[in-house]
Amino acid sequence: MKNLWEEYLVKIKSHLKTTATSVAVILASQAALAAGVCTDDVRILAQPQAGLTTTEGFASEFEELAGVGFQIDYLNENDRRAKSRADASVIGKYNVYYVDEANLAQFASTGWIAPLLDHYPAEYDFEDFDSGRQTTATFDGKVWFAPITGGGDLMVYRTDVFEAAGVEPPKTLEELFEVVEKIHDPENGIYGYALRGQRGSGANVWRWMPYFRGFGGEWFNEDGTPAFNSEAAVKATETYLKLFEYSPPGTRTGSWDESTGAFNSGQVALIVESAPLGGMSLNPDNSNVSDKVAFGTPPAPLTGGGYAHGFAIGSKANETDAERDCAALWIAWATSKENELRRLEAGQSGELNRVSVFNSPEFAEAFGEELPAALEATAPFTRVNFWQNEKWPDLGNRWGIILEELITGQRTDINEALAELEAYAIELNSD
Amino acid sequence: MNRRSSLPYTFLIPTVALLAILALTPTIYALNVSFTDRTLFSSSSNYIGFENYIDLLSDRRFVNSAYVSLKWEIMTVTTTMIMAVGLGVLMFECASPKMRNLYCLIFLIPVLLPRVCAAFVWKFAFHPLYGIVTYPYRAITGQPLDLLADPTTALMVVGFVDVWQWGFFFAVIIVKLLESLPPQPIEAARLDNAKPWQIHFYVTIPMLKAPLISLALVKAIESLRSFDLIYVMTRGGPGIATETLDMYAFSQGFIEAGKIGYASSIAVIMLLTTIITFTIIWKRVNK
Amino acid sequence: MAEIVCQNIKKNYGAVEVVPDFSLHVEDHEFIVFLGPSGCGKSTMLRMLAGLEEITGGQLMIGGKVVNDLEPRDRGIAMVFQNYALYPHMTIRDNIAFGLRRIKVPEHEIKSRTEDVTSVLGLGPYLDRKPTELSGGQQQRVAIARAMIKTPDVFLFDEPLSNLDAKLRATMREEIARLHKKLRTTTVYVTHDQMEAMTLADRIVLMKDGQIEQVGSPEEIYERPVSRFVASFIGTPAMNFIELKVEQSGTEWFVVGEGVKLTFDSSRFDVSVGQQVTLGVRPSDFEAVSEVTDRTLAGECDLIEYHGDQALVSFRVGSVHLHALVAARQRPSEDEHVLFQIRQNTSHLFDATTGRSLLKQ
Amino acid sequence: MITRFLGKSLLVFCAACVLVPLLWTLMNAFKVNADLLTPVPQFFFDPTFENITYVLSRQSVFGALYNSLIICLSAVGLGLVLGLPAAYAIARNPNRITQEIQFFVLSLRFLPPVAVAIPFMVIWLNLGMYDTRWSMIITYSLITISITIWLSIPGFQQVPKEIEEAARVDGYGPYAVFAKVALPVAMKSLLGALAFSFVLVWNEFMLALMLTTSDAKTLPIVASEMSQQGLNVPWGILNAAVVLLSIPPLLLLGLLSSFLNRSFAQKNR
Repeated sequence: MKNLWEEYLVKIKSHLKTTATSVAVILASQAALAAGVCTDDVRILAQPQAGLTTTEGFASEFEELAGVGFQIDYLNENDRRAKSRADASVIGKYNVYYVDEANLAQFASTGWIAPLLDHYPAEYDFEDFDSGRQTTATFDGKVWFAPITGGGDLMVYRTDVFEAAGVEPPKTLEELFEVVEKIHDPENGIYGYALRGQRGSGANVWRWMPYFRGFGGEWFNEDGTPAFNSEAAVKATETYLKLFEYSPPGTRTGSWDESTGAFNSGQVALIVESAPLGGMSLNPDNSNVSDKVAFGTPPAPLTGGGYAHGFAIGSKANETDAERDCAALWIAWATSKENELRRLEAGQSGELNRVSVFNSPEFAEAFGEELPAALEATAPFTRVNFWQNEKWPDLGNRWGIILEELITGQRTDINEALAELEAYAIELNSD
Repeated sequence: MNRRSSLPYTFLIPTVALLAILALTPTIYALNVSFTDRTLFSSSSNYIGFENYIDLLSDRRFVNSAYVSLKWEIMTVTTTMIMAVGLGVLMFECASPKMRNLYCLIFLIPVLLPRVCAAFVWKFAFHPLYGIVTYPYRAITGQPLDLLADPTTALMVVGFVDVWQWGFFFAVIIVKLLESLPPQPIEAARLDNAKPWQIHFYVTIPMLKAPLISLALVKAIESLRSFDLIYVMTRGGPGIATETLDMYAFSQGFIEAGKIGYASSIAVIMLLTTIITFTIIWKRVNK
Repeated sequence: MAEIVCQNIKKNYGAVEVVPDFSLHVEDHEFIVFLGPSGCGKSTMLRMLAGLEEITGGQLMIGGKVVNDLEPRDRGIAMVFQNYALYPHMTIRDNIAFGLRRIKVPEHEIKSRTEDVTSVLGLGPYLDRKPTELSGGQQQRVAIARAMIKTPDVFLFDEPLSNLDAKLRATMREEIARLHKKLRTTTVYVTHDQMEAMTLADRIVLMKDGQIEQVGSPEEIYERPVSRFVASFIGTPAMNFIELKVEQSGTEWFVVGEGVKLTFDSSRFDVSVGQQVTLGVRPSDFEAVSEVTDRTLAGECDLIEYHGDQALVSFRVGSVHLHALVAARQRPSEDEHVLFQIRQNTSHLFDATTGRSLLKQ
Repeated sequence: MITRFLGKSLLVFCAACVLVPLLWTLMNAFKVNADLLTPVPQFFFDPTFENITYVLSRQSVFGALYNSLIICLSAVGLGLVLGLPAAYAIARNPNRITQEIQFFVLSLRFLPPVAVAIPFMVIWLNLGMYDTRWSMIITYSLITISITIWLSIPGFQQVPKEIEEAARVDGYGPYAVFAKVALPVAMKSLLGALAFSFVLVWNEFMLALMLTTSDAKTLPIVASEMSQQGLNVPWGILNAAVVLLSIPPLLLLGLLSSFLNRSFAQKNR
């Protein structure tokens, strides 16, 4: 008898157990349904950003929110551009792509990415992003990505060097030349200015474009014929090459890393670079000159190179609306105000994009009054300098190589160089 | 071996068949794609005949990269061989057998390093501002030294890293070859009062002619694999000063334009040139 | 135990004929030695017996069974190689047992048989060593043990002693002889060393250019060589040869040449007058005499090799150099005029053109 | 005497040329950027394990390490399974056909990597196998099989023929002779050949760069990506990655050195 009883009890217990688990499963899936509709881990192809590393540290938060994890694969800028194109067009492995101002046109017009706002959860408040970045994220009247980084150009200079030389921050290019000439002193390890020489539509061409546009240059006429082989381009190139005489070694084949690195290590007196440099130069972990920098707007007539990088929903990997909702949820979470505040705390000022963060007391505490004011002051100068077209990367990269040859002295004839680029543009447009 | 045995067939046929498939498929594929306008972004393409090849002829970057590749081959092969022979003889003459073994072990290290690593090590060592190699120059002149940004020296610096990897390795092989030579001719030359360098110049090196030629050939083949170093150190720059054929094909097929058809035509030209050249040389040398 | 029958065996490598036609009958228990200079095809022949070389033509029977197309393992043979061919990665024990393992002999039996064989060859202490830790003689013993343990019908030896030094060679030779006496296994033994052949063989097969020159007991081969080649190959110091011409005067038969006129017993030879012949005399068949007879050779001594109990006297007769072995005490001094007599009925005559022996059978 | 002293100094200098940059790199792996980016090289500094921990804690590094191991070991395994028998067959049957095969195998090394990479990229894309470990293993096996064959032939040729014949007389068939005698006897040379093929694919860069994005990404690719982590070139992290990536091939140093010794010692005979 006793044995029978025991058997019975065991049966009941196991029955209860299965019921309990199935209830739990149902509850959990409902929770997931409520939160998003994620069924698989979200895969993201991104470019390395310090702020993303911080975000990765809070992966469990997203897991709780969506019921799935995520995985970010990092590729450097050139490879990221190439491989995301290949993946978006043929494979479709990634739910989320990292796109930028330069390839947005291509990704949007080919349908490789889906419009973001159709899926973006309202509670994350897209309107909070800096308006410049919102504009950059817009193509063809639709918003395609949520920014992770971006901005315009900022002038950063060394107060100690300027005081010692008794000069004022330059307001125009003429003044810039005067100032640079005066403080350039390589014998004592101080270079007047720093530029980027490395090939690439986002490298040397990026820094050259403010001169080109500032002098009134245009890429193309209304009818699509190239217009850049102009006086403005010649003058911009001449100015750019002239300024390179004051730029520290390593920058002729270097890009952002080399020029900002030279500045932060205390070898450069003055630099006009993308806005994230501002915060970096104030951070003693990154900068040897954090206590002696000041900020200003780029000297006239330079335009600020408006740019923004961000996350967009991949079309191929997310065929259903539910999948797109999931990808959008990740994008919204990764670029949320909470995550931006975490980056701020970690000193990663380059990956901040929200107005509410810029205006927060934490921001003021970290960077004082001057930087936010300078950032605000640059906004009116910031423009889209490049040709907004899917063929821009190809054209920009070609000019990058030619420009690098000019900078390193492998060729000297600027007119001939521009003519070569023009021939290439005509060929490109004929395809 | 017993001729009736099936062993040679069962051991050779699957392997050779697999290798043939693995080698011929991409070759034929490359040939096929080189006649199309295939890009990385779509899987559809049209046959355009020899257009890619015709375009190549007027492409200044292609002509330049072919020239850079040729320079690279000649430069790395000759310097590697000169350094290897010199260092090999030096070890043979000046180091005791025990020390020689130690040196051999040390000199094997560079070639075992991943080329990506070697490239990074030296890229930082040649850094114009912080590099350890450029430090003496900076300390003396107070000027920075940016060799990788200078079109006249960039290729040499990259070539230096290549020679650093292979020259030491070949020196080890040459010491082993010298050790394997019969001692009588060297002793006879010594009895004739020949100086060490004379012994090596007139006796040992001529005796090693055949293996040295083979080594040079191996180096020439391995020099075709310059991509890793150039990719990490200069990416073909400054300008196009260090853009070799494989770097250019990579740029065309991948980074800049994704023109796989065009890149394939470069690859096909490289393939034909190297296979024909090396087959002729190899067969002639090994006759 | 088995007999071996070779019938018209041929071996070609492509167009090259190595063994044109080889026939031989080896009796059971017999110890046969293939002797000949290098390249005479003796090793090839042995390897065909072993099954390591394919037989191009003819028929090979071992133990009454045609084995032409059988694998070595199906022929009931065991082989000892010149360079020992021990498995370097195995211990001596495993080397010896390797063949038994394949046929799944129970481990305890392998053990007892290994011990038997190794105790015979005195290898007991080395069983757990690797071959490289043994001396050459010990290695060769292991190779023999490895062959013995299989209790084969036929033993094949391929120049087993030629990698050993002279002293060791003599010892091992003796050991092999004793082993054969004990086991009585049919044995084929290849060597280029006449001493080994003479001491070991029941019958010697003397080979030249892939063909059998002569088969016979050591005694027959030594005493009745069928050709000048055999005569020159066997015997140390080597036989003296003089080119002469046969002449007859009355009942006396002579061989005549430059400064030489010797009589011989014509009943022993098949010769005709005027025939060009080669006279063969072993150095030991010369005796020093003081008087000139019709069996003496006179010459100038120009070199004396002192061997201990004997001395080899080198002397010149006309333009020919000859050697005589004499008791050391009776040796002449150099540059002396010497006179040697050929012992009765010891000389050989060969046809000068064919080289065949003219001795009556 | 003076020339001898000069020669010895030159040798020491050469050894320094090899070792100093490497030790410098090792040192740099323990420096923060502020100690690294100094105009005067710093030999004394507070070591930090930040760089190493950062590298080791990266998911991508772990994934890549796993990929590298799986891909390289599988490719070397394929080289072993398919290459060694082929090398044996070539070594034991020297004739016109095997000579041609041997040359064909060698000529695979003439193929410019880019000429292999581009078509393979298209092929794997079309087959839906792009960026998978399988595609990498197959692609790399082209390298490992050919190198294994090429380097193992001498190893097998050095096995005395008589040993194999003894085994045949001992009753073993050709396959058993290969497995039980030829392989173990030639083992040391073969290990060297396999080690070489491992180092070759472990260090391979271009094919991996073009044929992988993330799932099958190998360690050299991740190391090269480290150069653009964040905004500054993280030289400390980069140096740490270089150190990490170089360890496995250097572990094989002894094996490869004895392989060289063996191959050249035999030529002397």
